[in-house]
Amino acid sequence: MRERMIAEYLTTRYGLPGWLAYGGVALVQCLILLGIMMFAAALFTWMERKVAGRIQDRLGPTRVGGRFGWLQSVADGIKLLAKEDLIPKEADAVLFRLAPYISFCAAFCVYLVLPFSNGWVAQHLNVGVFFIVAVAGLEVFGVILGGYSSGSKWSLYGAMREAAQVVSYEVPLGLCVVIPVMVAGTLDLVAIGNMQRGWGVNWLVFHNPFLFITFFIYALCTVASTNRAPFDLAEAESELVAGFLTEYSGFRWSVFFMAEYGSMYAMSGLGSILFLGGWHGPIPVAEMLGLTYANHAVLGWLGDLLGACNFLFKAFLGVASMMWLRWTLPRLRIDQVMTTCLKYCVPLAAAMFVGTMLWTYALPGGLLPRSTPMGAVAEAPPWTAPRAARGE
Amino acid sequence: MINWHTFFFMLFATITCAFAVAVVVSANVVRMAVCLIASLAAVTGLYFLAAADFVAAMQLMIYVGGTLVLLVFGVMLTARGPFVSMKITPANWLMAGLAGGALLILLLCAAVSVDAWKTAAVAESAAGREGGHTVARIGMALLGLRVDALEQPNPALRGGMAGYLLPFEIISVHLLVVLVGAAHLARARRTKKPIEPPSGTSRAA
Amino acid sequence: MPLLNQPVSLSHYLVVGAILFACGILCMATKRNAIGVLMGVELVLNGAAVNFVAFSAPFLRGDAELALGLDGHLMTLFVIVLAAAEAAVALAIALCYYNTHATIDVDEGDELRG
Amino acid sequence: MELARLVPLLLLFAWLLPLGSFAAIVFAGPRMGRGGHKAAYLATGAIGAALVLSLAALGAWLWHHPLAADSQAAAPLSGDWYTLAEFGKLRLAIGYYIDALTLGMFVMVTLISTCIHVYSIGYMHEELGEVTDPLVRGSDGGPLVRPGRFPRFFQYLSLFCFSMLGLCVAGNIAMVFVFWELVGICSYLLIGFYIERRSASTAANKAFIVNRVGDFGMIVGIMILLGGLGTFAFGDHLGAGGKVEPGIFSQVRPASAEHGLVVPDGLVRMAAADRLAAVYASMPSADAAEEEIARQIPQLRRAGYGYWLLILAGLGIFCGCVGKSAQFPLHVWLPDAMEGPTPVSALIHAATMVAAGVYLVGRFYPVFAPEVLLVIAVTGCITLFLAATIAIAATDIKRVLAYSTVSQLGYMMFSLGVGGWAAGLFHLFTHACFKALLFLCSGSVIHACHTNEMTEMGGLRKKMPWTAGTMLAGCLAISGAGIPLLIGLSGYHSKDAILAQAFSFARHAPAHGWLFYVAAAGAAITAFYMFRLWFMTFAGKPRVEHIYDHAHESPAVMIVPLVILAAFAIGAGWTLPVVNWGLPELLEQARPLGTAEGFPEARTIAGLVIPAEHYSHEPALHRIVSLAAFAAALVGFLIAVAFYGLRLLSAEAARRWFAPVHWLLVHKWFFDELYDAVFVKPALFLARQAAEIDRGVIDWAADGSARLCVLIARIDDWLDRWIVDRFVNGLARWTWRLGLALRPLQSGQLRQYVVMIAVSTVTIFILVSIYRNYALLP
Repeated sequence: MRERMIAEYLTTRYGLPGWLAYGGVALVQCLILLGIMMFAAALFTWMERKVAGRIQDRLGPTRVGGRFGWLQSVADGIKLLAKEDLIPKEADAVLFRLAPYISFCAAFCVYLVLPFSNGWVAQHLNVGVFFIVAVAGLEVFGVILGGYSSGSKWSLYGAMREAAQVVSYEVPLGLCVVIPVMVAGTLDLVAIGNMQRGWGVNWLVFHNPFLFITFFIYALCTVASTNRAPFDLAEAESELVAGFLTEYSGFRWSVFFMAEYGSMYAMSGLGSILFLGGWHGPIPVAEMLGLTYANHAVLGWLGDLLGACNFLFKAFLGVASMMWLRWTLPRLRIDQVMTTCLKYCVPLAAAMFVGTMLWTYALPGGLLPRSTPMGAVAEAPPWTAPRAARGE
Repeated sequence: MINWHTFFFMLFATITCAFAVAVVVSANVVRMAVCLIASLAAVTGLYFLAAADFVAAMQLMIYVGGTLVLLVFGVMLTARGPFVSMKITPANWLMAGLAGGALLILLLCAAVSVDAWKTAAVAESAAGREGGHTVARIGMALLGLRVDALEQPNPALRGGMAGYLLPFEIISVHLLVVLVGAAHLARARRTKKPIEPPSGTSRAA
Repeated sequence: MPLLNQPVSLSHYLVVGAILFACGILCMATKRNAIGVLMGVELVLNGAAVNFVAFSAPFLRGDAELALGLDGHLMTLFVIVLAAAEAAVALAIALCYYNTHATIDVDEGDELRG
Repeated sequence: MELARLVPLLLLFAWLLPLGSFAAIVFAGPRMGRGGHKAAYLATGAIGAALVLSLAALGAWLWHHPLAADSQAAAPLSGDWYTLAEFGKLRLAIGYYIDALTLGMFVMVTLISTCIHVYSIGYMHEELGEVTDPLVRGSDGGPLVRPGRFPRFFQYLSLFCFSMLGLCVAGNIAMVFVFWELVGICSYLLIGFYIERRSASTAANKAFIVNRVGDFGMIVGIMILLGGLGTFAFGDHLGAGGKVEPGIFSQVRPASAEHGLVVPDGLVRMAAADRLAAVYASMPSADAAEEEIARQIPQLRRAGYGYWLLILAGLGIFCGCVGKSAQFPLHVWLPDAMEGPTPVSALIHAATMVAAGVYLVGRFYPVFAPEVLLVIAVTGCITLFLAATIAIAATDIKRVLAYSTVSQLGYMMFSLGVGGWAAGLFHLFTHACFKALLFLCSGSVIHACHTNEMTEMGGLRKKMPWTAGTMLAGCLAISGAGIPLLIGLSGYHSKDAILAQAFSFARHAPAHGWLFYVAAAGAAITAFYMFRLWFMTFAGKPRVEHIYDHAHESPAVMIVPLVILAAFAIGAGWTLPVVNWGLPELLEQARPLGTAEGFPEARTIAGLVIPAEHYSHEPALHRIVSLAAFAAALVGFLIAVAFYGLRLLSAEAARRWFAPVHWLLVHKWFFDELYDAVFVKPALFLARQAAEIDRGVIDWAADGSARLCVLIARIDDWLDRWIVDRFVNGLARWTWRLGLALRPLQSGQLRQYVVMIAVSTVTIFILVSIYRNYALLP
């Protein structure tokens, strides 16, 4: 919404043609998001290596760029760009080239509707939750096509595992997403985030015991649907060489990886909005300090900035725990993966759904007393108000 | 002044139609699948433009995310090697083309036959730009309550606005039956002698 | 570009729907691969769904009071959901067919011809 | 949560838990561990949880309505959980009507049932494996060997508890009736648990059929109430449009009449239907007629219209209670019900089945007219005396207890009848405790001796000290032992209250004073036969050596419930000194509106005044009655000691002296023989005649019509063969040829079909557009 205000300002004040103003603003926004994603991917690659190293009692990268090897990712990136661009003879060249970009686009599209703070969202969509789940599910196409078009049986096995696994895990994932949505009564991510304002007890994860359990099912399904260990059957290097990635190298390979980290971060972000209060911390610091739009627009903006830091930190914690999981647990077998999904996650999520339903029916309001935020109640920024209220 | 609604409509419509045609002409079934995905994903954009936000999200989630993954899965399970194409004779092409063309002409004639359909009521409506907020109303309609009946000025039409609880239930049960049936149909029959898989085919799953 | 300056009307959507529908029919009529036929079916269903959505939008047409409204959306939803069901069953049938015929060519499955 | 939501919710769960256990055992019982032994844990857990929930509900209730000495009746909670159906004014609902009585019943039923469940785990353990039933002949001539039915037993127990709790919580008569019948079914199933024994299945049938007789009266009562009052519900509830629709109680005792007994308008209208019809015929419009009728109704009521209907309704309801609570003359089923396993007897006698009748009389108390109460009192009085006398002569340990139950139920009914509402229900609670105890003790004895006959026992005190001790506590409690005017066991308090009220009644209505003396005599007899039982079983020398040698104390799982119940049998009647909390106070709080001041003189029976209960609390009166009751019990006890304890007198000699009386008592006053001659034999005779008619006349007609049918069928056969078949065959041939001609069209080519469909669609469109003269092109 804010971008439209900026674009209108540009057209009226400077007389820019509409397509240029809108297009320019959209481009800038895309670039910001892309930057976040790229940076996150680079950061996480480095972090993953450090985490893996520490967990395995090693040091991890140490040399490139100073003490902690913090330039390792950049070095890796340069190396990957410089690699030869291989396409196997047996491969279906067009699809082989296309596949990484499909994955990347799907992972990136999620950020379009993911709010980073109160109203800080590229496209405020009122079916945001569904959109994210739907688009995140598209990422699997890239993997499947990549595996299929490689013309290698390892790749094909990997792709088929991926297809089976992701399609199965979308069912419990969808159920887990629907449960907080049911409590919130809206699919609008900004609204869901804002309703958890106040102290930490207002977070949906503490709303009732069923939602508490649901959060952990959601976390499990997230790990599985982003193909991370212990659910990384699609790449399973000990069995399938490198799964669907076997024939990929160089830049295309890195695009796949950026997509993976991007979607990890996005799913963690979605989880933090749906369960962990989004951009609201456990203590309403912004309200305590008076950083609200009711006081001043700049103060409100600062409060939102604080919220964005909060959100980024929570999503970061989610990714970190995924890494922790990856380097701690051994890989499952494919039948165990399917069993976990169909025999445990789906029934459990369904039971939690029924439980939450009954809970909200019997005890409207949460388990813990709802705390009221300190001081003045933070007003939503003006551009999140309904259009009619703004007098348009 | 460019009408942005029209611009995006044209964009999505072009993608949709182009990839639909590509589905028809491509011989490789995997490419067909990719084209189909692109086409249907573009249809999602058309839905958003027509103020059907929930339908669009569902199309993206169920169709593109679910159904087509299933199709691709099926392709991989049944393909004899990656590049098998099954050609048909030009005569068959001619027959099919004639029939399809006749149908297309008929539909196009029907599409432009009503004057009221050719004039848009509102150049760029609020609903069209924001993607109307239909989620809650659709949810209530599926529970049998038509809140949008309050907005219908014509009492004759209001009478016909029934809830959708029964169809919803029927479809739910239908889906369950379908899932059970599909699982049963696709179950590997271990008792019979397995057919020798052709080389280059994987039947792992 | 005069085409881009005028607002979109219902007929535009119907034309897209018609093209999708015709492509679907053509696909069904020209593919020998069972999965290909299935894709044709999906195209046909989507053509119909586009029409439903278009008919339900009141701002696309001169006679806005005749718009389908939510009914069109719900029909589209049902089409989508049933298409998913149809795909699952059809795929199961295709796999079954493949298991018994060792091919996916629908022309081979004419045991029940007259 | 506020009380009005919390308590119904707690009771709902307490009520449904046994149902859940029942359902689980039905579907998965035999698979619950070896022989299904885990079913017992499930059922016990369910009823135990129900006990906890009931206690929580009672606690919440008492928190909001503390028992003060002058506590006014707390408003009962009434409402519906779920409305099953509405037919105009008639509502069928799963509703509740909760007051202190309901809560007390819940706690009592779940407490007793929990003890019995735990006890049954030990008592029924034989059913875990294969059971050899020496009383039944198998197909090979030896004793029957059958698979154990352990889960089934607990399944029935759960259903029984569910039914009884449903009956207690029910908010309308329809629901009461449903659970009433469910209780009957459960008793049928449990009495006939050893279905192979002919005596057991007969006893089950007997219990069920005798209950049907009572239920017939109950249906009549319900129909009168429904027809007259137009509602099933006890309490008021919000109807359509937020209007308060009065329930049965507030119609019979409207607040406008200060909760006095008033014949409701509906019953007056019913009784005076012909006069009102005349009014309708004479008035020009329906509204005017209604106005006129409304004006006339008070006159008609004064003239006595509808009063008989009210009495009849009360009698009908009471009739059901007579059947269920085994009152004279329908008491015959209860002693036979001893054929069930002993825990079942305890459950039926203490907590569930027979308590239901007394509870219902207590619940419907506001609806009863004084005449009905007199009938109740007389019935109760006869029952208590009759049963007590029979118990003297019985030798089967369980039968003695059974007749003592009948007698005690008679006391309760008697008490309710003479106006002692709180006293009667108080006795219901205390009796539940000590009767459950007594039955479980007897079960323990039977478990040890494998016989029911007291003449084969004796001296068991040394072998079974716990059982003997707890049973002694039970005997003392039922006899009303205590220190007069000070304190006593639970039975002392409740029986005292009953006799005090009876005495007060005798003073107010001297014409019916004999009732008090019979009741007092009954108290003496009670003490006598109870101690006769105890002495014959536990004291003296063993009568049959091998039984004595094999006797042993029961396992802990059976003893613990005994001890718990013994504690309640001793202390259930006490009122806590400082806070003044006790069962009488709880019941006083639950007293139905308008009954505290007694009933005015009856309309049809002169001199019948039901006095208010508080008259019986006057110290002067109470002192006399207390001493009299204690004296009566002491006399009975001393006689028992003389005959069976110290053997100063010979029972054998006494039997010879009173041979005719003994003969009468041993044959139970010949009720079974009487019913056999009056009802069973004629019914069998009629059945035989009907069978003859069936065979001779109806079968003959049926055979004849069958022969006629065969003849017609032959003709049909010819027609079918030579006319219809030829036509059909011709048609089939043509169809075949057509099919052959069209066969090539089905090529099996999918694509061809698609093309055909497309072409056909286009063709049809074009044809239609030509036909409708409708241009497709714009």
